[in-house]
Amino acid sequence: MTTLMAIIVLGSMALLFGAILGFASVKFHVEGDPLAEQVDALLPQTQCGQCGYPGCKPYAEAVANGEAINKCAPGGEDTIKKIADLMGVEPPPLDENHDTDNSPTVAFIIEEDCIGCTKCIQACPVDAILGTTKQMHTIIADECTGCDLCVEPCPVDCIVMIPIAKTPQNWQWDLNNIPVVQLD
Amino acid sequence: MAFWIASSPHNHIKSETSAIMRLVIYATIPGIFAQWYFFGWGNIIHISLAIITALVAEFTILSLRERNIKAQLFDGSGILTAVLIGISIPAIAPWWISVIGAAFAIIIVKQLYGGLGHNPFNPAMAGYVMLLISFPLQMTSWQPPLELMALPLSFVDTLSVIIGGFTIDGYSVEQLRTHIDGYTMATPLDTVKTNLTMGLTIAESMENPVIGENFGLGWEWINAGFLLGGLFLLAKKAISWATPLSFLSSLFVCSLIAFLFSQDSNASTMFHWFNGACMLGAFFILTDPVSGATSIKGRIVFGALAGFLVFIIRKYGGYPDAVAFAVLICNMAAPLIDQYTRPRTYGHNVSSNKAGNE
Amino acid sequence: MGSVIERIKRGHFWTFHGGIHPPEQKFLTTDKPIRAVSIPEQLILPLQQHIGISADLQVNVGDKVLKGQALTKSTHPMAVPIHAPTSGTITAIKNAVIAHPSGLSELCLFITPDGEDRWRERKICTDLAKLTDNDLIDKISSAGISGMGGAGFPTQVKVSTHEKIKFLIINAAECEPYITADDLLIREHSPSILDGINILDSILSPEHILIGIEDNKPEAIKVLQQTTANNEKIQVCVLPTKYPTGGEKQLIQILTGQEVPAGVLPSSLGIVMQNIATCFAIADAVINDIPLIKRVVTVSGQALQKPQNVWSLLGTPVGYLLEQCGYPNKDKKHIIMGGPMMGYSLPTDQVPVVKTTNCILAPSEIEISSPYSTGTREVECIRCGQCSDVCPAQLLPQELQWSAKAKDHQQLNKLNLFDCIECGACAYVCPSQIPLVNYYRIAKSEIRQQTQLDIKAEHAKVRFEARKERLTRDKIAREEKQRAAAAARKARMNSGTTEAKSEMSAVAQALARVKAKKAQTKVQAPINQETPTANVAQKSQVAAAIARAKAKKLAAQQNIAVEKTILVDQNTDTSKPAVDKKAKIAAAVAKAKARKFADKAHVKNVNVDDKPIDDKVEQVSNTEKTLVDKKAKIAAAVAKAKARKLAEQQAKLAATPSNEITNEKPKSEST
Amino acid sequence: MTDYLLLLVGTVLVNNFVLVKFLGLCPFMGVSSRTETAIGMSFATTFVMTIASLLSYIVNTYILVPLGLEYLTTMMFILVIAVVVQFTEMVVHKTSANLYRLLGIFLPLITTNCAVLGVALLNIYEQHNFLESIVYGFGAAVGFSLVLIMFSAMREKLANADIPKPFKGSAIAMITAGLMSLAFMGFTGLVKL
Repeated sequence: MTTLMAIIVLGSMALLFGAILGFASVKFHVEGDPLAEQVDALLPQTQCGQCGYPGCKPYAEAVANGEAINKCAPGGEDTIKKIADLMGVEPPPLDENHDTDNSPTVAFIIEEDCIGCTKCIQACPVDAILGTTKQMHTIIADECTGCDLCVEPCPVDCIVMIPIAKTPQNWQWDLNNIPVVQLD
Repeated sequence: MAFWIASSPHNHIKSETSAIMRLVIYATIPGIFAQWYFFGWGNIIHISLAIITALVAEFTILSLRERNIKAQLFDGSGILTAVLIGISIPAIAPWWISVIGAAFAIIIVKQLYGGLGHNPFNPAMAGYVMLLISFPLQMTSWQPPLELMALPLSFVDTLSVIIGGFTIDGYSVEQLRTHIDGYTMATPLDTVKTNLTMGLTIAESMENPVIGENFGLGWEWINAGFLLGGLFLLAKKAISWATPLSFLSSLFVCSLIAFLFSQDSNASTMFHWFNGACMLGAFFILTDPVSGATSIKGRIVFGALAGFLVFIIRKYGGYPDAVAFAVLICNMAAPLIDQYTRPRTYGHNVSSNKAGNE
Repeated sequence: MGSVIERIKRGHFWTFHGGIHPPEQKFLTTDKPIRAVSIPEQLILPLQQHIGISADLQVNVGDKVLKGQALTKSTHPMAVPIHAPTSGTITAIKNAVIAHPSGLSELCLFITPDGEDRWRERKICTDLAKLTDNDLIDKISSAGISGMGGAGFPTQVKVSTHEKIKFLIINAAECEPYITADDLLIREHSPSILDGINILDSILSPEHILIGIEDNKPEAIKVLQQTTANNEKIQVCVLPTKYPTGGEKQLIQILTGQEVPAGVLPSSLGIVMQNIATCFAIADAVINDIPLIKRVVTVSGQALQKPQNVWSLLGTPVGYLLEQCGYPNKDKKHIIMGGPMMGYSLPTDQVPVVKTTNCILAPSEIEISSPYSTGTREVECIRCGQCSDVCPAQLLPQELQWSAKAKDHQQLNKLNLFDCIECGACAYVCPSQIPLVNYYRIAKSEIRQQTQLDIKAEHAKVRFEARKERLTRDKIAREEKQRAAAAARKARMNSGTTEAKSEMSAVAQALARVKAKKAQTKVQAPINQETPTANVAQKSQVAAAIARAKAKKLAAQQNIAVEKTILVDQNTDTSKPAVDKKAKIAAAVAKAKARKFADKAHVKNVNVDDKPIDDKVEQVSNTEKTLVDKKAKIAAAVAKAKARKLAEQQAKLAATPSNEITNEKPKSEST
Repeated sequence: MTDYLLLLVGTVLVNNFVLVKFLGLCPFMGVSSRTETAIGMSFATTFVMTIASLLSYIVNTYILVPLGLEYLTTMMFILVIAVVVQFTEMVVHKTSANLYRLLGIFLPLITTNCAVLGVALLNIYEQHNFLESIVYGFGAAVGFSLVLIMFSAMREKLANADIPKPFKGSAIAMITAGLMSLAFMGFTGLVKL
């Protein structure tokens, strides 16, 4: 009898609570997955695809669904740390398949060699290459994300990645590395 | 030909952290002198023991961490911690009390957090609290002031008690603590607390010989000594005025309210000021910048909270004195206080035409 | 507002939070008059000497310029022109170390003076009343005047504000230790300064003019008071000496009690501030038509035998001035441009004096032992709070330092890092001797860069999305078109007209042809490698192209003159464009191949591959060969021109891979 | 009234759930790396604890005891707590997506926060009446929140400290919690009930 009683009591309570929760889940329903958006905001948007996804957004979605957070090579350690903070996990080291050197670069077409094949234009994820068939191409340096996706398709290897030059405007107060000019 | 590259500003006031620490150590001298005068050699022996332990402990950790030993070992902060521990423990406590206390303070509370500047808790007080909780008997074995002692206590006797537990003549700590009249002595704070639970009024407690003429035989002078040292530090601008001021006024206000409320069950404000570790706490411990609050406003809150806690624990708590606990709790609260007491930056939230149109 | 003036008249001022009293050391130079130094052998003029952008170059190497002649010009308000400080020849326009803490190089004009110091034509203005405000602003603008106190904000931007101005504040505080340039300027040229102030007065028409000066310059104060005695509008405000009184925001707070809200210019409060040396420059420019070509520079420090204020032409190398003031030739030099609190040390003494240079400091080691150069004296912060006590911006330097070390940008922004004016008061008092300001500067530049990157990332994202959208749109459009075409075809087929039938048959025929072709190729496959005529033609074309490329390289090596190719050009007029392009492609392909091969060092393979082609080239008729030669020459010329362009571009982009390319040319030759 | 006040102070300080009773250590360690998060967690936990102690009292007094089913208390309480937590989670998710993200896994884990179940069970054990149960639950939650927020502010500072490598992260957090516990010993005997 008591066993039956216990079952009835537990059962009815469970039913009651279930009903409350069911009601609440309808009432407080939330749309969308803000996490992917937030991850996407942290990614460098080079759209380089080194993570194995076609662009930053897909990778962000994958991260939101549990993909490893250490696959963004252009973002490097900083980005990993930020995503780790966002996700509330310990930041892992950068995926070992990637170079750790993520100093910013910009693509440059050696125009002398360009044969106007447009292959790089198709590869560029941000439309930063100007040119048309049989005309030499050039890169809009300001738009280039340095993803180096255009380097591979070039049949004549006329695209090189060059590091962004240091100027007084972007100098980072690196006092210890000032070249002391010796004149005498 | 070589050119020096340096960051501005190129000139410097040429002050040093270690100089400040040295100054603070010097400022403890009047208080220590009073302690020696009233309670004998015990504390000085403990201070030396603690200093040696602290230096050894610090040296070990620094060499393990491959740090700049010379600079960090003698920056004065470790020695100051040891001095404060030596001052605060009972004079005839066994030698291992100060050794354990100093080692705990330096290794766990200071160096595990990364050394000077990183420790969230005041090492000396954390060490003291640890000792108090772990070794309550030894840590409450306060001896009476020398003039009330039934037995004489020379330097050799003190040394012998600290190391072996007995004087040269074979008296134990318990016997040393016994009054001429035959009962065991306690500190004035302790006495008042115990008497209150026994139903005696404050006025009756004040008759007790340990209280002496004013607020506590010897203790009042020790506190006066630390007050003197503290004022010296204030004059030298080695410590900020905000913390001691707000601590002492907070304690004053709390005890005054209670005293006015019921004179029989509450000790006077000056009794609170000049007993226990009050002045030591106000000028030497709460002013520790590392574990305290930063801004002036923050320091005022910090000191006031400490004063309130000292009063509450002294009055209602299970422990006779509360400075160490209050300090630790305030240390815990300091980062939070800092977060909420940031000064208004120039040009932010300017009340428009604040001065122009008055 | 009356109350502010009343207060000031009573000699009561507000105060700012914090501040320090470093040793002033002004006695070194304060008792000597400003000395005129001779013209140096060479002047180095950076194109940009102020905050903003540099103006466009107007001269070329080899040009003779006259004193005061404008060397750059621009209509942009943030671009300030520079002028020739003396007459002479422009010997070079190249990158040189500029007056910047980074010690990096930027474009500079090198002028070798001819010693005649000949002026361009000048129009000396005798009657100021004739000039309108716009004329005045134009004159200020074309004289290249930017703030001479340190920051170098273009003056014409400041004076052409549309706000209603209540206070014009003339900054003569000169709160940095050692510097006495303004002090001496006031003492020697106060009438001119007054003229400058009057000009500003007529442009801005402020209600009051306040001259803020620290009380450690009694003689200058006396002179100022005498000069301005007749002018009711001008108040000389003698302020207690405290660093950094001369900071714009601090001086405003002291004089008016108002705080400039963060991220807002003082003009929004109705306040404009000008440095007193700028006033002098304005007077000189407007009245005497002398552009900003010289300034007073305090050359001080105990390492010098004769520290003194000097009239220095802009562009004078620092080393020259130091020499004039008796700088001993030491092994280790420590030269600071600016004062000891905010100046920066120079990596070479060839840095020129620019518009913002108010001081050159050569301290002895006892004076300034430069503890931060080695960094060994820095110990951990003990949070003593002395830094926040002295911070004029009421920041929390030690918390900023923690966050800067941890690179917590969010927290740094929350703590208002960007309100730091880098005055150095915190680092000056820090008992742990932490170079706080340097931490802030690094953090600031990192945050700025991060913001740039974020903007760029956002931009890239937009472009990426746009591209994706375009691609899908194209795809859909293509599909749509195909579908429409298919539908149309189908409809026509179904309609049963002859036209449709013929089309159908055409489709059928096409299909049949394709089938046939397939069959054919299958059959031909084995013999394909022999000599299918079409293929041969194609191959020989490619081969010809490659040969052309080779010839071109040869030509390039032999350095055939361009004129020749032009001759050839005329001969082969009609075929030129096609040939040109072909040759280009060929050259590129060849080069790429060569590079690849060189990289892989598969020399043998190359030979095997190249030989048959070469053989085939032989078969090409002689006439064509000569033509090919000519074509190759053209190609070479074009290539050369491009290389030049490339070099130029790469010079701009700094690090060049061009070495790599040129190095590989001979390699490809050897194959 | 005084009794309730003393009970409240006693639960917050003297018998602090985290530092004296060592309950609820999981979220204490887990959600204390940022003050912002800690404050959010505190509110959520306070809400859950108060409601859970209220509900569990009702369930116990009016359902289990009359039916003689006291042996079901633990099971029943877990049910109650789970529902309250789930409910809270939905509300937080709806009202503050940011807080929801910050709290992450720790929000549903309030269910397994032993402090919550502890409050419910201790209420019965100490035979608190209805009001006392609520005060006790609330007090426990306030105590939890107090130390959690202080701890998080400390940890934010510790994050930048030069801590020896082996002690980085949780290790030093544990030591800090231990020292905090030492400090809270000072309140011993403050309230004599």
